[in-house]
Amino acid sequence: MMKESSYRTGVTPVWCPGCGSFALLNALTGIVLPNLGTPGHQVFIVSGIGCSSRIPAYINAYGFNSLHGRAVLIAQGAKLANPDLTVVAIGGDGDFFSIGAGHLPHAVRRNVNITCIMVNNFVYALTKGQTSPTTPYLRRGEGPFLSLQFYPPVDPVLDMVSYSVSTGASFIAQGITADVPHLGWLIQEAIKHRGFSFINVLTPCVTFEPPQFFKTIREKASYLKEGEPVELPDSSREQPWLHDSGNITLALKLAQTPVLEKPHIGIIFRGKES
Amino acid sequence: MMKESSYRTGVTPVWCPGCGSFALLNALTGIVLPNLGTPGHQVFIVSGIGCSSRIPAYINAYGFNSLHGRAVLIAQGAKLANPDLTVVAIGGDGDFFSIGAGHLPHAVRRNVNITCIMVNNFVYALTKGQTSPTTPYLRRGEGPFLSLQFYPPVDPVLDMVSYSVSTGASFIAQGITADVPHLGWLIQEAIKHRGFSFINVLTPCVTFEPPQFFKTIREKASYLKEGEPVELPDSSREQPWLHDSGNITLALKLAQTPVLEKPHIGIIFRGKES
Amino acid sequence: MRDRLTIGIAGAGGDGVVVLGSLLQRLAASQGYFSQMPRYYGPQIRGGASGVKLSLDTTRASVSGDTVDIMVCFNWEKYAELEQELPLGINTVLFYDNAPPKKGINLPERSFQVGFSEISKELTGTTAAKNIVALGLLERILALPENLSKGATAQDHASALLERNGLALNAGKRLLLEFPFAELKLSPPWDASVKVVLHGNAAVAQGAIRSGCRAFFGYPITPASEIMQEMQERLNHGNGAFLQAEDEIAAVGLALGASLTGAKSMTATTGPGLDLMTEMIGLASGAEIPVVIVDVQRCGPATGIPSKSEQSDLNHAIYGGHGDAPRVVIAAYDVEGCYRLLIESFNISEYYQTPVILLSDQWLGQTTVAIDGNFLTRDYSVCQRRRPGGEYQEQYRRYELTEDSISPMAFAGDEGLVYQATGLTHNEKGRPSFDFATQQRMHEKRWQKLAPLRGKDELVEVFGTEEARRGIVAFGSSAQFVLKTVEDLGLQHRLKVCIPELIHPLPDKLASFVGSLEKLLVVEMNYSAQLHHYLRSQLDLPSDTETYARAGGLAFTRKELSGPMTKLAR
Amino acid sequence: MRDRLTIGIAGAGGDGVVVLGSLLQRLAASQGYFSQMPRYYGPQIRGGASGVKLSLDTTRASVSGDTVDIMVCFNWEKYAELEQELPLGINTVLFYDNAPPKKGINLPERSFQVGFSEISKELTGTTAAKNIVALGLLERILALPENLSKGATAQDHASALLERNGLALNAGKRLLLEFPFAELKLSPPWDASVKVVLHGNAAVAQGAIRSGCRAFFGYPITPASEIMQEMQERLNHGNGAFLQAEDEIAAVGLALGASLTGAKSMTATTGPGLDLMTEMIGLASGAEIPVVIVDVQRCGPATGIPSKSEQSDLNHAIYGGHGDAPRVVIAAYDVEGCYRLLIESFNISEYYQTPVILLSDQWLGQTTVAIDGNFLTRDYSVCQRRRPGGEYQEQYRRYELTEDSISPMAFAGDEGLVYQATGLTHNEKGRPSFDFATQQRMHEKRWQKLAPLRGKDELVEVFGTEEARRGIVAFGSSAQFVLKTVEDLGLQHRLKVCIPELIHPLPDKLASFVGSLEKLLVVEMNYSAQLHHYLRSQLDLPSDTETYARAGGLAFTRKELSGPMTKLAR
Ligand SMILES: Cc1ncc(C[n+]2csc(CCOP(=O)(O)OP(=O)(O)O)c2C)c(N)n1
Ligand SMILES: Cc1ncc(C[n+]2csc(CCOP(=O)(O)OP(=O)(O)O)c2C)c(N)n1
Ligand code: SF4
Ligand code: SF4
Ligand SMILES: [Mg+2]
Ligand SMILES: [Mg+2]
Repeated sequence: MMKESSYRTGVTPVWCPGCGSFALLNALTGIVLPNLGTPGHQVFIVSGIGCSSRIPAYINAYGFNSLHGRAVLIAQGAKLANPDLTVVAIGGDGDFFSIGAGHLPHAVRRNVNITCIMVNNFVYALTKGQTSPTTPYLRRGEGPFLSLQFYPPVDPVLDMVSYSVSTGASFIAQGITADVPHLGWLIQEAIKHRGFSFINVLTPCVTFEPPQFFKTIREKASYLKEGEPVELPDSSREQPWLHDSGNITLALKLAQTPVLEKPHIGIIFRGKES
Repeated sequence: MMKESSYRTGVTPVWCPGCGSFALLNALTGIVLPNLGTPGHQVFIVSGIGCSSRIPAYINAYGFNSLHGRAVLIAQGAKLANPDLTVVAIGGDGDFFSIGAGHLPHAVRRNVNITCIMVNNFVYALTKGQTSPTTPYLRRGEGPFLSLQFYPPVDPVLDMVSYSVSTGASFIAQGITADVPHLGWLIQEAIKHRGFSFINVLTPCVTFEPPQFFKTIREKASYLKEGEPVELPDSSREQPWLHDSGNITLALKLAQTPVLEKPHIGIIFRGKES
Repeated sequence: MRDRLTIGIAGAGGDGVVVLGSLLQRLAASQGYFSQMPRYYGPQIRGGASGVKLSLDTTRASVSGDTVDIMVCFNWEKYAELEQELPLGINTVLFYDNAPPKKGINLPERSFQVGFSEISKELTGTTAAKNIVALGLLERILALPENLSKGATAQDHASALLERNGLALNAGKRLLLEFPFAELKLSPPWDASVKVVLHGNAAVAQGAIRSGCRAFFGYPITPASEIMQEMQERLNHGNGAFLQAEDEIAAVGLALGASLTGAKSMTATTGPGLDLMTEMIGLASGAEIPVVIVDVQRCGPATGIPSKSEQSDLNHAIYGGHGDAPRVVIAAYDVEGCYRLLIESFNISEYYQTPVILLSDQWLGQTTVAIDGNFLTRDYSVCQRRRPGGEYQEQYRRYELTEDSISPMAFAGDEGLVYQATGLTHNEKGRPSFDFATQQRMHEKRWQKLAPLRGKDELVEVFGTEEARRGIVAFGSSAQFVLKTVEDLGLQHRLKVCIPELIHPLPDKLASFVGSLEKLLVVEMNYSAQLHHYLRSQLDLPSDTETYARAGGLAFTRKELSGPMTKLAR
Repeated sequence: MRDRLTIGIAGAGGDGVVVLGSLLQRLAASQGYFSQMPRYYGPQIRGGASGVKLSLDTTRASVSGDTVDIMVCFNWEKYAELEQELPLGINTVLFYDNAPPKKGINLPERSFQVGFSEISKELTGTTAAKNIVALGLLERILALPENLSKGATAQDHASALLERNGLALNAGKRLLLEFPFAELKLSPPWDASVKVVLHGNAAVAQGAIRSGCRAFFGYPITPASEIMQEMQERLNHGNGAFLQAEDEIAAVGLALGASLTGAKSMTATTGPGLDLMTEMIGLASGAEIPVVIVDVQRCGPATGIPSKSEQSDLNHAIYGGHGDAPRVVIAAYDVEGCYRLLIESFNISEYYQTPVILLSDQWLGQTTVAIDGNFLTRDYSVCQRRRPGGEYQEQYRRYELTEDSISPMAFAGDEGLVYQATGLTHNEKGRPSFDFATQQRMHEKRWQKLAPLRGKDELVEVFGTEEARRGIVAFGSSAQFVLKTVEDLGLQHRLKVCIPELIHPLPDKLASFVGSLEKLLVVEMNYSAQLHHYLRSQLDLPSDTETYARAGGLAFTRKELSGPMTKLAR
C-alpha cells in the first residue's frame, strides 16, 4: 500500500491497517513533496497529539509531534521566524476543533503562510473512541451514526470560511483519503497558496467508527470544479450555482452543506494572496 | 446618569466617566431584572476579567468575577447544575474572542440556556489600550481607526451565527450602549430565549478609542425590524431583503456586513427553542 | 497446591489478551480468589503489544512477584516489547502459540508449543477464539470450576462470549491431559465469597457517586478516561450534570460553576490536563470554591509515556500555580483507597472550601483487582458544606473571618444570601480590595483553615512495629511494592513503613513517624525525588536518610527494592 | 544641603502625578542625580488613585526611607488610598492643593496649602497644568537647573509639555520665595554624567534585544505589558518576529516554534499567564527547546492585586508542571540585573537547551530608576546554541547522549540534519519510546545537563564581611530593602547578605553561604515562605533559622524589617 519515497523515514507507522493516515502519508511523501521538489530540510511538519499526529516521525523532513491542540501555534512561530520553510501543521479533529479551537480564528486573520491539515476521522481515536466536535449527530432514529452526546457537531469548513470573511485571504479545502492523488493535489495547491490554508481531510476512523460511515462519505462525495455547477444535497432548497472558489459569499453558502449529506471535495475558497 | 434600582449594590463602579458599561449596568438593573421580575437570588452574573467584567459587584444578584476568558464556562456549569437560575455571562471582546474564543463554538452547540453579553469596546481596555480581536483595521490611509497590528479583526457576530448553523438554535443579537432601552429589551429577549444567547454590545471605549469612533457607530446604527427591509452598506452589491430573524441563511448574510459600515442593531438570529 | 500464582499473557492487539485475563480474573473472583492484574499496552490502537500479569491469591490481593509462574504467549514479536514487564523465570511454565524467533529469547525448561490458533481455527473457522482455548487450558490447570455462571458477571457479554465459544473452551480444557502440572493448582480461597473486580479508575467513579457528586466534567486522556466514561453512564440520566468538555480548562471551569450552585463537582485527568487546570485551581483556592480533581499520573514530562505509571506530578499538585494558592493533596495507594479517598476528598473539599487534588496513577487506575467488596457498602460519613443560617439575612459576608477561618457558603440560588465573589483580592464581603492588610489577612485565612487537617491521623497508614527505628515512607501505588518487598524479605520487624494518604498539608502522624526514626528511606517513582524534597522542606529528617527514586515506565521489582531495603535494615 | 531626598506625590488619575514625577526624575537625572521612583495605582483606569515616591540621591539609586521628606498632594480622597505607600512623617514638608478632610489626616507641622490648581487655572485657563506648577516649586526647592534642555530627554514630548506650560512652571518657581527650606536642597551629584532613566520592564526588553532575541510573542497583562510593548517597537520593522498572541498558551507556543528554527525566542507575563504556559514549559523542558519566559510577579492567588508586587510565583517557577520537567529559574533584584540577567537567561537557555524563567516583580518592573548607563554598553558574552558540525551528515542524533548531556541542536532548515522530535518519551534519535530504560536515561540527561550551573558563582551576590556567622538570604526586589535596612541599621559588619540571582538549580555559592552561618534569616514577600522551604528542601539550614515572610501589596519598610534583623544580629 505504501509508495517508496525518499521522503519516508524508516520508522514503521503505528496506525491500524486501513487507517486513512496512511493515505495522507502517501499523499505527502509520494506526491506533494516530490512534486513541489522542496528538499526535506526546508519542510517543517508540526503535529498535535492524536493518531494522525504521529505522522512527523514518518516523514523525512523536520518534524515535531508537539502538544494536543497546539500544532498551529508552533507552526506559525516557526514560519514567522524562518519564512523560507514550508510549514505544515497536521492534527486531528479534536486537536483543531476542540482543545485548539481558540487558535484558529487568529491564525486565519494573521494569515501566516502555513498549511493546516485536519485529519478529520470524526472521533477521538487515540484516546479510544470518545465523541469529537465533528462526530456526526443525528436525532434519535434518524440514522446510524449517533454521537454519545447529544450535541450537533461543529462544522469545521463553515467555521473556517466564516473566519476568512474578514480577510478574504485564506485557502479552504476539503479532501478525502479515499482519493490520494486528489488529496495530494489539494495539499500542493494549499502549500502554494501564499497565505493561511486549511484542509479538512475526511477519513472516518476505521476502528472506532462503523465501516459504513467511510463508505457513505466516499459514495456521496462530490467534486468541486471551477465554473461547473455545484451539487447540492436533495434536501437543499437552494438553486445550484457555478462553483467559483474566488467568491467568499458562494464559499459561505457552499460551506453550509452538511458534510454527511453532500461531502464537497475540492477547493471551497481560495482567497487573494499576499 | 444612574437609575436607582433595588438591583444595585452599594459598590461604586470603577469605570471612567462616560463608559458604556454604565449603560449596560443601567439596562440590567433598571430594565431587564425589574421587567423579568426575577429576584436577585435567582440570578447569577458571571464575568471574565476586564473593565466590563467588574460589573457583578454592582448588581444585587449572585455574582462572580472569574478569570479572563472563562466566564462562559463557569456560567454553563452553574446552569447545568441549577437550571432554575438565570445565568448571564458578561465579558469583553478580549475575553470572548481572544483568550476565550475556543469555548464559544462548544457553548453554542451544547445550547445550554445561558445569556452571553460581550461588551465590545474594540480594545483591551483594562490593560490600557492594546489591540483586541475586534479592533478596527483599515488599510493604511483608509480611515481613522488603525489597529497597531496589521490584522483584520475577527467578526464576532458572523462567527456566532456561523457556529449556530448546525444547531439552528441560538439567539444572536447586536446592541449598542447608546440606546439603553433597546439594549435592555434585547437582553430581556435573550434571557427569555430557551437556549444559548449571545449579544454583541457595541460600545467603543471612551478612553482608549478616539471619540469619533463611538459617534460614527451611533450615527450609522441601523435597527433591524422583523419583516422590514434590512439596510445594507453602500458598498454592498446585495439586494436588500426583508428581515427575518428566524432564517439562519439570511442571518448569515446579514452577519457579513462589516460593523463599521453598517452596525445592525437588533436580533440577528433567533433560533428554535428547546 | 499453592496460595499464589502469577500468570502472564502477551500478544498483539487483536489476540484477546485482556479479554482472556479478565475472564480468568472474574472466574477466579467468582470462586472467592483475590487477584490483581496490571495491563500493559503501547502506542498502537490495533495490533500493538498487549499484556497482562494476573496474580491470583487465596487470601488477599497483592502485587505479584517479579517473574511469572505461567506464561501464555500468542506473539513473540510483541512479547519482546513486554519483556521488562513479563520476564520469564527459570521455573516459568510457558505455553506459546507459534515457534519463537531463533535468537533473543531463552525459553525456560518447561516450555510448550500449543496450537491455540490452530485449534481455534479448526473448531470455529477463525483464529479469534485462541484466547478462549487458552482460557480452557488455564482453568483446568488452576482447577477452577467450569463456568462463570456462579459469578457476578453472569449476564454480561463475557459469558456470552464464552457460550459462543464453548467448543474452543472445552478444547482448551482437554489440552490439560497432556500437561499435568499439579503443583500449579491453587488452594481453595480463604473464603468463598464472590470478590468484586474493579480498577482504581472505576473505584474513583463509584466513590464519587457514593459521596453524592452531582457534576462531572472531563476531557478524554489516557489513563484517566475510564473515570469520565463511568461518570458519564452514572450521571447521564438526570442524576446530575455531565459534559465532555472542549478541553481541561473548560472541564474544571464547568466544575467550578456547578460547585458555586452547591453541587459536589469534580473532574479527572492526568499530567498535561492538570497543567492546563493550573489557573482555575488557583481561582478555586483564592475564591474558596470546593472542587475535586483526580490526577491519574503517567510518565512525563510533556506527553511522556501515556500508558505507563510515574509519580512525578506530586510537585505540581502541591506547588503548582502562581500566587501562593493553598490546596489539599491526597494520594491513594490501593483500589479501596481510590474509593474511600474520593469520598474523603469531597468531604475535605466541601468542608474546607478548597480544591482537593487526589493523586492516583496509571498502575493504580488501570490495574483490575478482585477484592472483598465490603468497602463499597461500608458506612462513610459524608460532609456537607457549611451554609449560612437565617441570622445572616442582609448581613451575609461570604468570606467572614470566623474562628476556624471557614466562612459559611451560600449556594447561588439561596434566598437572602446574595453575594458577589471575585478572583481579585477581596474583603469579607467579597468586594475587591487593593489593600495590603486585606491581602495578608486573606492569605492567612486560606492557609490557616487547612491546619486542622494535619491532625487527620486516619489518613496516614503505618505498618510494622512501633519500636523500629528504621522506616520507609512511600506513597501511591509504589507503596504496595514497598509493603510486599518488606514482607518478602521478612523485614517486618526491623522496618516500619509509613504511607501518607494525606500529603499536603503534611500530617502530624507522618511527622512523628519520621521523628521516631534513626534511618529513613523514601521510595518513590520519579526521577527528582519529589516526595523526599517535600518532606525535607517541612521536617527535620534523620541525618541518615536515603532515597530510592527513579523514573516511571516499569513497576518496582522486588529485586531492585531489596537492595536499599536490606541496606536500611542493616 | 543633603545627599538624599524622598518626594511623594499623590492625586487622582487625571492629576498628572506620574508625569510630574517623571519630569522631576528625568530633570534630576540629566544633572547626574540617581533616583528611584515606584508607582502606585489602583483598579481604576481614569480618576483612580495615583502616586509616586521619588527618592533622589547624589551617589546611587537605592530604596527610599519609609516616610517622605516632601509630599505633594492633589487630592485627599485618593491620598487616603495611598497612605500605606506614602506615609507622612512628622518632619515631612507637605504641599497640598485643597483643604484636607476634617478627620483622618494628621497634617505635619510644616504643611502648606498651595493653590496649584488655582494658579494653573489663572495662567492657562484650565487646572491641567497644576502638576507643572508643582514641578516649578520642587525644582526650585531642590535647586535643580531651570530646564530639561541639557538632558537626554530634550526632544521628546515631556519637554514640549514644559515649553507649552512655561508660565505655569515659572509660577511654580516663584512660589518658592514664600517657602524657604534651605535644608531640603540637594548636594551636587557625585558625578555629573547624565543618568539613564528606565524601569525593570524596559531593561528586560533592552536586554533581550542586546542578546539577539529575534522573536517575541506576548499577551497583555499588568504589570508585564511594558515588556511586550517595547519589544513590539523594537522587533516590528523586519528585525524579527513579533505577535500579540490570542492568549498565553499561544504566546509561548509561538515562541517554541520560532526557537525550533534557531531564533532566540521569548515571552513575558505574570502569574495567571505563567499558569497557562505550564504545559508548554514542560514540553520545552522535555523536548529541550530553548525559550526565555519573564514573569513579572504580582499579588496572588488568582487575579489578586494586579498592580502590586508579591514574590509568590517562586514555587510555580521551580516546581510547576507535571512529570519532572527541569528548568532554570533566575531572579533579578535590581534594574541593572533585569538587563544583565535577561542576557544570561538567553545564554543559559540557548546553551543548555532548556526553558529559563526569569522572575521579576511589579515593583522591579514598574519602578523607574535613574542610574549609570554603563551597563547598557558593557561587553557581555553572548552564547549560541551548540549546533552539529559536518561530521553528523546522515547520522545526526538530535538527543545524542554526550558527555555533558547537551546534544547539538540543528535548526529547522539546516541541510543534512533533518530530525523529528516529539513530546513523547524519545530515544537519542528523537523517536518515540515506551521503554523504561530510555525514560530513565532521558530524565537523567535533562537533569544532569543543568548541574554545571551550580558553579555559576557570579549569579550569587554576597554583601558583608565573610567572617560574619549571621546572614540573610533574600531574592528579587525584596533584597534591595534588605540591603538598605542592614545599612540603615548599621549592621553591615555583623550580618552578611546573600542574594541569589540563580535560584534553581541551587548554586553552590548559596549553599556555602548558608553553610557558613550559625543564624540565618530568610526574607521574602509571600505568605508561605516559599524560598525558605525551597532552601530547606535542598540544604541543611542552621538550626537557628528564621523567616520573615508576608504577603505582598506593600513594599517592605525599614521599620518592619528592623525587628527580625536586629534579632538576627543580637
Ligand atoms: C492536554 C491534553 N489533553 C488530552 C490529551 C489526550 N488526548 C490525546 S489525543 C486526544 C484526542 C484525539 O482526537 P483527535 O485530535 O481527533 O486525533 P485522532 O486521534 O482522532 O487522530 C486526546 C484528548 C492530551 N494528549 N493532552
Ligand atoms: C490569563 C490572563 N491573561 C491576561 C490577563 C490580563 N488582562 C486583563 S483584562 C484583559 C483584556 C481586557 O480586554 P477585554 O476582554 O476586551 O475587556 P475590557 O477591559 O476591554 O472591557 C487582559 C489581557 C489576565 N487577567 N489573565
Ligand atoms: S484508531 Fe482510527 S485513526 Fe487511529 S490509527 Fe486506528 S484507524 Fe487510524
Ligand atoms: S478604559 Fe474604556 S472600557 Fe475601561 S472603564 Fe474606561 S471607558 Fe470603560
Ligand atoms: Mg480525530
Ligand atoms: Mg475590550
